[in-house]
Amino acid sequence: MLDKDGIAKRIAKEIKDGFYVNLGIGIPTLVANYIPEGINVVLQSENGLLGMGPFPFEGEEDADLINAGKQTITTLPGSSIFDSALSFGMIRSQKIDLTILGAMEVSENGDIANWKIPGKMVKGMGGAMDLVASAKNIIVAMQHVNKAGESKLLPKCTLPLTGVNCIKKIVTELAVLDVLPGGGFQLIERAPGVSVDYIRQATTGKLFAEDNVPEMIFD
Amino acid sequence: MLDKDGIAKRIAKEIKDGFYVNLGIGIPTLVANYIPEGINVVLQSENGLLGMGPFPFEGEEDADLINAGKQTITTLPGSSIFDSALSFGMIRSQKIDLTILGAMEVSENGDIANWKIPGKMVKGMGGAMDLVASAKNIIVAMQHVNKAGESKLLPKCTLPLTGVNCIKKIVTELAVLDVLPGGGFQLIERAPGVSVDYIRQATTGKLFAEDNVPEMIFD
Amino acid sequence: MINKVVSGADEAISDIENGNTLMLGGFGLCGIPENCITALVKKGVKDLTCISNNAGVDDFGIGLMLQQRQVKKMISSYVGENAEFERQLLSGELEVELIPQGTLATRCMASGYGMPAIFTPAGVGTEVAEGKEVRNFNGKDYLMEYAFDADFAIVKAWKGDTAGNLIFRSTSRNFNPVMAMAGKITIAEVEELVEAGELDPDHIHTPGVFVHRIFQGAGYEKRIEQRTVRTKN
Amino acid sequence: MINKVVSGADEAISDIENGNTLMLGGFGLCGIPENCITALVKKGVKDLTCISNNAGVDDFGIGLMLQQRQVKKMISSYVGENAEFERQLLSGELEVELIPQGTLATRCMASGYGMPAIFTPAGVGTEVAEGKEVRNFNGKDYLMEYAFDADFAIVKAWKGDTAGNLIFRSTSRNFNPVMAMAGKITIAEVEELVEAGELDPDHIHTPGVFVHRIFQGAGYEKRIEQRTVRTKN
Repeated sequence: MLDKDGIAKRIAKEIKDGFYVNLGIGIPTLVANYIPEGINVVLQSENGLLGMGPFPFEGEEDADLINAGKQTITTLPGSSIFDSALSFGMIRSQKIDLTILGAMEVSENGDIANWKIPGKMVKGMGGAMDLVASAKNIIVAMQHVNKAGESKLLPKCTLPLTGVNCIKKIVTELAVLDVLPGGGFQLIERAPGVSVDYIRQATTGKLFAEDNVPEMIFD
Repeated sequence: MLDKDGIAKRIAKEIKDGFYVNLGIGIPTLVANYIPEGINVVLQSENGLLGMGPFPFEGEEDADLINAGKQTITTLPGSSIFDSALSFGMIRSQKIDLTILGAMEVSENGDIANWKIPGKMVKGMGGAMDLVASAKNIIVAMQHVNKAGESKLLPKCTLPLTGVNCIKKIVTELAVLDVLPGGGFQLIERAPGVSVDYIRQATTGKLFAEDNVPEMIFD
Repeated sequence: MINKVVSGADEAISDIENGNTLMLGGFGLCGIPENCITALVKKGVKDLTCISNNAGVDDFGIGLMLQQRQVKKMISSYVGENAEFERQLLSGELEVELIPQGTLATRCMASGYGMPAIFTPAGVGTEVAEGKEVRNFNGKDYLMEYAFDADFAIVKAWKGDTAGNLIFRSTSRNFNPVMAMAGKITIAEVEELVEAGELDPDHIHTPGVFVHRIFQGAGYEKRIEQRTVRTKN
Repeated sequence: MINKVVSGADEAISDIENGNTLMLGGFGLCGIPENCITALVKKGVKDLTCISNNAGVDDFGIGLMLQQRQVKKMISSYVGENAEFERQLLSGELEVELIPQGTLATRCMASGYGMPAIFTPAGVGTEVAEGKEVRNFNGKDYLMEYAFDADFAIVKAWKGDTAGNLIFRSTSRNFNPVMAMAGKITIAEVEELVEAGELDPDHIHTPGVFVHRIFQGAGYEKRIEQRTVRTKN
């Protein structure tokens, strides 16, 4: 079973050389720490930056330079700044190769719910609806089950949707799963020491698994 | 009867302090020479410039700095450069207070034709259709009659239209005329020495004239 | 050149009235018009509709206007950092309309570009789509979203000149340029105001034609919302 | 950072094929991609559809491609400066689609912004409106115009860096940034190519994400179409 950094580390393997990537808040942010050596990646922050760097050194914070999570950050050589409309323009025109974000629920047909729980204070969708509606490749990073022990991989989302038919891949503490074009979750890899049966029990949506589903390999 | 500079000079009196103005090719370009002292005006060139200045001094031409007529120009202090989309964005959102352009024909209801003569090589409408469709205030600078001696102020345009119901005012070598909201040309001023009858003969469209139409006054 | 300079925030916002719709630039607390917000609180104008990506924090930004119950309605994409906001929302004192961030930005831009409506796929198939026209282009569904209509846009820039030209600094640019284009009246406060001619025309982000009033602000706090750092080793 | 540098114009355009649709930046002869045009003439690729505000002059710019009969169709707003163009048009060798200049620019922008269509009042009530959807917003009619779909966009910038970021100079900016956003593949030639990190991120007009290939051009003629001057007295 993976911890959050393990999930981030596994997702980082999906990033290819030359990718422009948008990382959501939470586990997705951690992915930046595990991008393999020699892979050139540009991180987009949807508040208006391409070429996001690491956090600043103490004392070098700049109030004018933050990411979409409102954290102080830095820029890397070759970065560019733009306004919010152009930022979502490049998202909408699919110039961003990969979006990684968290979710409360994902359904068999790739629907995602991650912004609203009825009865709770709604904070807003931020840029999530724009990202999931436009990105050509979306990976969800999340826990396989919620705090109540219920599966977050469902036949149909129960929470208000963020986007429909958009999620392609899910990485959890238990597994890597693809969302099949015809519906259903295809088990691609198991976390070290986790059995297919265990994953099946934690997955309420339809799960497809080949005979010998490999364990994840970390270098 | 006015010459081209006279028409330009008369139109210049319509420009108010603080106006952003777009000047078309031909007589409209001459208007810039007659903007009264103490009137602050910013000239827009739709290829992407606010704050257009006069032609450069000989030897100081810059191939990268031209107006919409492809002429070498200069910028004034406070000018700004932008791309073609933003240029027409500000035109469309009516940030430009006044557009002055030439015409082949204007109709009683403010339609304008100025881009195409059937049977002749068509060069294109350039930015004229955008300008006339969006500007809140448009003045046409033109000769009252064409080379064949036919009126250019008509009940209905005979040439392909550039825009409909958009022209508010016309200044010719003979007169200043307003296009009435209900249709028809209201004679506002006569050129020095030109009679109302003469103007009426040169105007095929419906002409309204009060009893004592004043002569134009130039300072 | 046309001079857009006013004496300060009080003069700049003097004709904002109860019930007006305001756009306010900024992302979180980054790039917000601090001086104008202070002046709005002082003026005590009420029943405002505020279009702004966020609603500030309890004691800064739009949060200061919320404290004084000056806001009737917020139109935002994310409002999570404000307890007073939550209290007013749950008690029914405050109305909120949540909009996808890209839709918010593009509806501002549409206004500045004179486009009455735009198409975006954001929100298709969700409750955001309720009551909206859905249109299919090339096999993909889009929502038609309308341009915003705001009485005033209030933005914060880094530098500006007397002709109203604006230059923004780093990610404090965010919503400021698209809102600057979209106000019936646009008010810009800047950290440094210079004479027309001192800014390079090629570097200007917002041409002066969009800005009606400009002034040099004072005492910028530029509060950091999430101070995240690493340590040198 | 991702490196977008190619060796030169020949490599940059090597996969452009007969029948492709190209966007070409520039306004008149100002800001045109001279090196790529030379390379396209050399390559001899044919049956091109060219989206460009103008068609060059007889012996420069797109005029050079017209001379070689490489262009099947021009999509422009104004094509008045070119006798060979007129000859081919009248003889039926060349097809031309004339579009209002703002519509042309906005259809490029729409593509870059991922908006399948936009609304503009330009051309309402004229022959430009024929066959197009007219829609009324707030009492005013607008035409619905579609985003362009171009195989390649070829632009010219002043400075660029290895990450593909572009800065334009003066009015040679014109259509270049909106086309740079709109190509399936975008090729940029620049007068000066620098290392990533040498350009101020706040000054970049076109972020590198839109640019797929970049190279430093050579031998720019930058011909002036209408040399207008005044004399010192």
